[in-house]
Amino acid sequence: MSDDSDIPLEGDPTGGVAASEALETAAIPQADDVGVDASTERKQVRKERRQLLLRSPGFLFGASILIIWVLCAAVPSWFTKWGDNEVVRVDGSVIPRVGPRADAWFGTDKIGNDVFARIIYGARPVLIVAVTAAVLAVAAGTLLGLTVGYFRGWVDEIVGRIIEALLSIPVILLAIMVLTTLGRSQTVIILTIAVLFIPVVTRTVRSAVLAEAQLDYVTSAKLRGENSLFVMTREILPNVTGVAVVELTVRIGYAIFTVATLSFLGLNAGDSSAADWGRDLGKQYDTIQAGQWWAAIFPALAIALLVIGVNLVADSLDRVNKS
Amino acid sequence: SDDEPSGGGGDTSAGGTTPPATEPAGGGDTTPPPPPSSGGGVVWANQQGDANSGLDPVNMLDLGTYNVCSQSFEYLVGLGPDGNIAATALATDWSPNADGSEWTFNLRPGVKWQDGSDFTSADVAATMDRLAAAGNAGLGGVIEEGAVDASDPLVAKFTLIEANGNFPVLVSIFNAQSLIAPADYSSGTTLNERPAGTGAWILDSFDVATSTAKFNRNPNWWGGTTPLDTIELRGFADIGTAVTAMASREVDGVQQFSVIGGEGLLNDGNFTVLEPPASNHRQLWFNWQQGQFAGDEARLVRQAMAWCWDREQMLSTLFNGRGKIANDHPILDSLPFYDPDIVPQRSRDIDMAKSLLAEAGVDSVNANIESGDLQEIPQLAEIMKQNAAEAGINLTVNVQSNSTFYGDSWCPGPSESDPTLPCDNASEFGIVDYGHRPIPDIFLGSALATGGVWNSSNYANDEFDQKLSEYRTAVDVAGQKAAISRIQEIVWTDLPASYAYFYSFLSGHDSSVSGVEVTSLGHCILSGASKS
Amino acid sequence: MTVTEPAGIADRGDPTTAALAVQNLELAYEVRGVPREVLRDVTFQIRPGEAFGLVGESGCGKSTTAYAALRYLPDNAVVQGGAVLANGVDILKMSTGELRDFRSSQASMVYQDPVQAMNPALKIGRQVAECYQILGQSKSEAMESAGDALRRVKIADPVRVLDRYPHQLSGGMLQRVVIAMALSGDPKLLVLDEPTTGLDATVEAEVLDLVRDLREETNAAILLIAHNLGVIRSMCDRVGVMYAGRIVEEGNAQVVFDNPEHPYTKGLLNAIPRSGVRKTDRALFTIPGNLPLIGTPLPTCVYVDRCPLADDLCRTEVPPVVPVGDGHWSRCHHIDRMAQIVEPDAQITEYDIGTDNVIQLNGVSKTFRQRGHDVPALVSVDLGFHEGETLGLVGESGSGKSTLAKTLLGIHSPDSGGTITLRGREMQSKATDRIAESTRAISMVFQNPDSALNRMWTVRRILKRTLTKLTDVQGAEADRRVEELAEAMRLSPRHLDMRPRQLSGGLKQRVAIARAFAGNPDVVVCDEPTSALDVSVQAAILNLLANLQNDERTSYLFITHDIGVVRYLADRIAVMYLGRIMEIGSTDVMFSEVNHPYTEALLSAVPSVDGEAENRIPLTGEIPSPANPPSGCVFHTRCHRVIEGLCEVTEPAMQELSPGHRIKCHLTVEQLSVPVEITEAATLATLAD
Amino acid sequence: MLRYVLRRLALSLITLLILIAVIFLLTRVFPSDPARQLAGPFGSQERVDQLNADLGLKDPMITQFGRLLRDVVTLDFGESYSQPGERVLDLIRPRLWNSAKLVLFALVLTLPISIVGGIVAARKKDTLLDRTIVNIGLASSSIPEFVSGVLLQYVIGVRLGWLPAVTNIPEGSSIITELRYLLLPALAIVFVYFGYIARITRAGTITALDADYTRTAFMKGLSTRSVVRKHVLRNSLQPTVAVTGTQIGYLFGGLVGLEVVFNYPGLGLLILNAATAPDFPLLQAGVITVAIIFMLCTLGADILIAYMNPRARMNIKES
Ligand SMILES: Nc1ncnc2c1ncn2[C@@H]1O[C@H](COP(=O)(O)OP(=O)(O)OP(=O)(O)O)[C@@H](O)[C@H]1O
Ligand SMILES: Nc1ncnc2c1ncn2[C@@H]1O[C@H](COP(=O)(O)OP(=O)(O)OP(=O)(O)O)[C@@H](O)[C@H]1O
Ligand SMILES: [Mg+2]
Ligand SMILES: [Mg+2]
Repeated sequence: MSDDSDIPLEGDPTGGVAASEALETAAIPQADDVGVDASTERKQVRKERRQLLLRSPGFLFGASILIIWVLCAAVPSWFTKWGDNEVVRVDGSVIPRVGPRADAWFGTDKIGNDVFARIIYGARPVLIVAVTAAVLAVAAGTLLGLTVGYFRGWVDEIVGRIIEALLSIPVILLAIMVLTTLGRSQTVIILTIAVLFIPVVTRTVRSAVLAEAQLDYVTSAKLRGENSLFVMTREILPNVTGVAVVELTVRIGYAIFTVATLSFLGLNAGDSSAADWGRDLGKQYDTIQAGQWWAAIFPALAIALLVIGVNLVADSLDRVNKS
Repeated sequence: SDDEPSGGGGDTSAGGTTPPATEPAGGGDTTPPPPPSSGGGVVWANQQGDANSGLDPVNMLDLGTYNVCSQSFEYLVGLGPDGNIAATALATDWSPNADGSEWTFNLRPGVKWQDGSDFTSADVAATMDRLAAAGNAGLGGVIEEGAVDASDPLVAKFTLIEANGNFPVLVSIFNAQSLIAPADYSSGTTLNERPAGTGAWILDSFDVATSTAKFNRNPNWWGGTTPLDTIELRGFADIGTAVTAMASREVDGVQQFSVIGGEGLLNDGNFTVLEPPASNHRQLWFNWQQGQFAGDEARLVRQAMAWCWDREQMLSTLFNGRGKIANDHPILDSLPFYDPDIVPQRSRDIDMAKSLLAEAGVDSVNANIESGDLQEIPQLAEIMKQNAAEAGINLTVNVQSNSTFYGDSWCPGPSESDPTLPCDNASEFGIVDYGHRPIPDIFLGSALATGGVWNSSNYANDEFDQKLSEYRTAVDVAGQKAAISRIQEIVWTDLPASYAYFYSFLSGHDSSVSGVEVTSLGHCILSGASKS
Repeated sequence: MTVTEPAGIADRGDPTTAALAVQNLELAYEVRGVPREVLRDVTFQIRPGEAFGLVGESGCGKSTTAYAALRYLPDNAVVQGGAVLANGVDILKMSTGELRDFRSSQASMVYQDPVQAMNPALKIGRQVAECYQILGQSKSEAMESAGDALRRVKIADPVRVLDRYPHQLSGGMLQRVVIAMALSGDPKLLVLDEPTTGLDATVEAEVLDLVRDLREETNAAILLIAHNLGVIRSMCDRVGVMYAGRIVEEGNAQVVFDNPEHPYTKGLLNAIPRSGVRKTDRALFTIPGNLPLIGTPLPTCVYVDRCPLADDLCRTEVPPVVPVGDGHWSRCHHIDRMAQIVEPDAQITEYDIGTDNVIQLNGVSKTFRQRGHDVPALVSVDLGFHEGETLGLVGESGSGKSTLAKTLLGIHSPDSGGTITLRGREMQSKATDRIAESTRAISMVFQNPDSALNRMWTVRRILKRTLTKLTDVQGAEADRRVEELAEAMRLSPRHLDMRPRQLSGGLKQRVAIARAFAGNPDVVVCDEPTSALDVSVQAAILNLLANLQNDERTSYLFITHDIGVVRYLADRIAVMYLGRIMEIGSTDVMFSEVNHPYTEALLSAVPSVDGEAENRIPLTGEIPSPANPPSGCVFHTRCHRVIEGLCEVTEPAMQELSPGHRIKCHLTVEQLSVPVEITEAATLATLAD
Repeated sequence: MLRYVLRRLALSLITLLILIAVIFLLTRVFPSDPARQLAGPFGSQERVDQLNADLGLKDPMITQFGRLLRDVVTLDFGESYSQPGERVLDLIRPRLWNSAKLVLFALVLTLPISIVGGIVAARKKDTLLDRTIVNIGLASSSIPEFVSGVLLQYVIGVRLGWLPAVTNIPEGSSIITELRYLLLPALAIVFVYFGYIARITRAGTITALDADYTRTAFMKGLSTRSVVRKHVLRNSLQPTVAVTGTQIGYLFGGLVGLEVVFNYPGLGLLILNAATAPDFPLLQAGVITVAIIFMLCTLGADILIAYMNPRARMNIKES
């Protein structure tokens, strides 16, 4: 499709979230001459939304997963007595490559680290990188989308072409190119992912802005002599933040996906011995074939669980947003 | 995986027991008549070759390519049944002049190139010139271009730059690049461009993408008829997948595997493990020239670190114990000139480490361990990190792609101003791999001697150089031992690099295959193999 | 809630012979797990050949009734009781197969928005032919029949149309196609749910003519739903007035509209400007409050909250069905008190219109560039507004009304050459370049208040921002002004802290008007400000506009499709066609003297609730594309008074018929006074390429 | 229609041009020195200079860019740096073919089940079945393909031993054998795309089912089946086609992780290796190949959509 439809163009399985759902005709009570207080009114709407969320099993499940991972990232020591770089010793001797057992719930890896501890400690890097990158991408993409969507014209045309060009290459390939070019530090990785996500965010926000800019309140603002900055940031922006928030959750999911892939390919930064799901999976997956599945399968499951959690939350938010 | 440092030629006496000089070399019939052809073919899991060098024998650097090229090309000096050098290849016998500065090799008569032309000493001369020009690690400083007198087609007479008692090893299978190629084969030509060796196998096809080579029997091979009709060396980017392929018998043999991930094979009753003698090790180098580990001042820090290593843990974790503990020098204890008493064995002693640090006036050390992503090295680095942590030494593991590692961290290139620093700006601390050599000359000469091409420590010690030279020119074990003993001591004390273990090279095949010989440099000699 | 069968209903005979008999239908929509009542005890019958109209405010359940009549209900609909009989068979009990047969051969439906009703991916031919294939015809036979069907709905070139995709046809044409499909099975029942909403009055008239003709031809029973009471009156034999899911009055359409016997019906009728009433005559009648939400329990009279006659009886007892003769009945306790509901008095008798032009447009043209060619949407328009005057602007869709408004506002910049002056001083063409004074002087009320108000802003913020931006009033003073403004718009202070979403359509439009007046403008442009609103709300808005104008002496440029509205509100009327003003004159003159042939046709197209049936002058063919307007007089291709050899060659100049009344036509007053002969010749819809 | 295709093609070419410029800029700011890379660490400076001259690496940027464009047009990217003597195109061709095999196989598996799944979910909207399909889809498509690849490899390949755990396909194997080898990685792709495509299809179908024209069709007296077949699908599958078009493009180059896991010599792995080598001609050519394939696939999808929906032919201006 060549128009600005909301069809996601990149390899973004979570993009489907944004696909149109039939709108539920939820009658929002309107106050006319009936005496309803405005603020209770709004609270009511919010409360209904919250209840809708809390009643959705998908949201509850996703949110619980997220809470657990966030806790792991914040205070890993609550969950495990082993450090991420500490080999499990039983009676003083190391026990590398043993399967799940009482003193190592998820078994131990190639050098005898506790896989469970690695999983717990691995939540932090992926969350930090993915969330930061997604936030940056959404912030920048929203600004860019706002600008080009509002001004249109040749800038839009050019930016649109560049976006389309960038979107025609899988993010992971571009990331590989950039990271091998610029070297891999945490900052470079975060910025790379952020920059590579900007086109999608821009496109999403831009089409939302295009729809908004056609509305008469924008015309009205221009007619009373508001400058462009005001119209963009005060009039339009608040109306596209909903879109941006959903986009943010979706992007976080996809950023985790990307971070994990890059780590898996060994393209991540920092101490290579630090716990990191993608890298641990990359380091250990060759042992699967010798039947030592635990050191690879648990990080794989951790990645899967986290992305599922984020996507369930994103999906529920999107649904509630639309209803 | 790249195996750059292991690419150099070996030196001298195989296994250390053989006197360096002449060897009884039966005329042209050292090869036993092959068993009656059973026909068929085998598929071998081979390390995917480094695409950078292609199948160029002179420039190859990895085990995968060694194995492919050595199926078609042959060495002057081959592999004996005891794992040492023997006249099983193109030279039937060899002898030095009195002071060991000239070596005369008699060539096997009747050997033909696969394209039909005769093999002569001109081919040997041309190959040696190419090796000299390319700066072959084994032959560098030993011969120059034009070193071979080829006036007699069946005699190759080498004139060395200086006397060398171990010269035949340098033109043997233990100097992997010294494969003899035709005279008109220029440097950069690859086997798949011009498949013309003297060996048992003729290259049929080579798939660059997968690095898979297929060979057919050479019907005119001087060694007779191979039992097998064809062989295929299938490229695997990764040892893990090769092991899987072996475990599920998608292949008949595997060039190399590691203990980690290879337990399945080690416990497989229908799998024959081949474990050739090996001085494989990891050199944990410190930059002697710059950085926090440089020079005499940091000796105590380096020693403190060496006292941290839990060598037992490394060997048992990384190799299931298949290997030997090393004592911070690269001399294997089975060598005849090894001196067991000169320095005490280092083992994990955190108190010692701490007191050394205190003595050095250092309260904390923060450093990177640079390493390539090769075999167990990343795990080794992690163990080192953990071992050192207790002594207050914070190491950060930095695993890079191999090309980045070798190019940027290990040996970024010679210093423009100071030719004695061939690896200027090497990282201050890192792990590099050294493959098997029958003698430690490369480990000493290239990696530690002043100006050595792989001297990532940028180590420069006149006494060391002096002792090395004494060792090289020594004509008997006593002389060699006198020099080596001091070298052991110097390296143990100075610690331009730490050495924690020697590990075994593991190769193997399905038990239905027999007659396979392997070297610790990855050669799988299949000319005598058959499959039942 | 059981209701005794009212005598008036019993009159109508046997439900088993009715084409459609809806009996005591109770229906609810399940929303968030709760069934919410929508239809309450709906009962009516349509005899074969009869046309029954259903009217009522938006959301009262008309469409739901229509869908129930064909059992096409959304998944969340729950029929809680009653029956829907078609020829005596309860369609609610039919099997799927029977239902399919019923739909293919007995009943059909036509609804609003023909563009959406056609599958965009398939050619017209295939879609029409499909109806005949269902009836058992072969592919080629069906295609033949499809051609005939299009001919039947008076499409001039059926063969070409069959080969078109829906997006290549105009709305009017598509609605004909939809009707053709509906007629394929010679249905005995035809349900039309607002079939002409969204179409131009001229096109609407044609489509209605067509339906009328077809009805005679087929003798099908018709259930017609329309917002426009005039349409119902001109089309239907009987009408049912629905409120909150209940029919509150039913009877002969003319009788009901002339003598409504339910307060709601009366309210609806009084709310529309009719019988030539002007703002100077009286204010419009308004119905206070809103339709209750679906699911609201309404145990007594459903209309009680908004009824001027409501008393305790109404709040405690369900009103009975009161027959008032001849099948006309009403559900009201107080039929006897109907006369108490009187039309409001004139609030303003004297409109003070200045003589100076506040704003003057001279030779203003606007040409859009689109896909490489020019689209002249405005051609040399001269127009002036007097102080305190309402200038009504009418014309078919696409005639350039909005373009004119936007050009005036500076949203579009006009072609060079023309000038727009504010009190004699020329204004910059772009709004952003205009000085503050010009910006303040002109403001706008948009058609759709949902779009016009920022959803995220509170009403207070919307008003305050405009106020502080356009005037010197700041700070606490501004807050006070905002409250005054709100009060003037009859918004309560409570509303100020709400966001638009929480307001009803009417309230939103009041906010929009308040905003337009915040800067104390000289001219307010109103582009169809009430067309998205129900008549009851529209009346309130029109009253408000009229009052404001009187207080503030503001000029309006009032764009509308509704002739009744423009006649009520406007002091002068300008008629546009293809970007040109074809006629302009004071409202009185426009409706009493001869008109431009185009105006003549436009006016005759409007069905009136008052039933003053006039000869309709058909406006054949489609409006030409402004990109290549016809030569000579641009209207000559559709003109019923065209002078061969002159009109297609020479563009007429503006001629002044009487002071202030000008037309762009070659004809003289005498020629224009000759009544046109309406030939019965079928008006064919042609494909304009 | 022809005009539409031509216009659409022109737009693609512009996009491609921009993309080539982006790739060019990216590869030109690589900090390493290609000539040194080629000459090897011990190569002489003369040789490095010679290479610089031969490869034109010191020419003005614009000249180099022009050369790259010429290379794209002639489909000749010269020799690989990392594998001297090999034409880049010859390196890419077999990889392209491998990727194509895997992608097509995966699509053949994915499309039918996900489209049917999506339609069923839409028809049974808000039932347990619908929610099951949607949630399974959401979960499975959340998992990166190399993760599901590893899981499948372990469970099916290693544990159960039903299928080969790696894709070292013996040369000259029959189609069946080849597909057997490709089945595991293909299943990993199915995992990711089932949910994705099913959700898109579901949304499209719900929109189409709710559309007025569907109501028209029902009112004609058509059975649910014919309504769905004749009226709904044609419209509801348009997003599916669009998404499939773009996804094919991504699958050709974006499966790096999966190709690593299964040791499958596809384009992604080639590009990864070219980037780490680094081998500019190969890298550029590889990425441009992926881009061209992407363009072709989206072009194909757009043409298909234009065929399905005549209105889409008019909308090109908006893109
Ligand atoms: N599927 C549905 N679920 C819930 N509520 C619905 C549904 N369809 C319609 N409604 C509500 O039911 C009420 C009656 O709707 P209906 O469409 O019958 O009204 P109407 O009289 O046709 O209005 P209009 O004149 O605007 O077309 C409205 O309040 C509407 O919002
Ligand atoms: N931005 C634009 N670009 C190109 N053409 C336009 C533009 N805006 C309007 N037009 C064209 O100008 C003509 C007049 O449009 P305009 O919106 O002024 O009509 P209108 O009388 O307001 O119609 P309606 O009653 O439907 O609102 C139409 O043919 C329209 O297609
Ligand atoms: Mg309706
Ligand atoms: Mg308009």
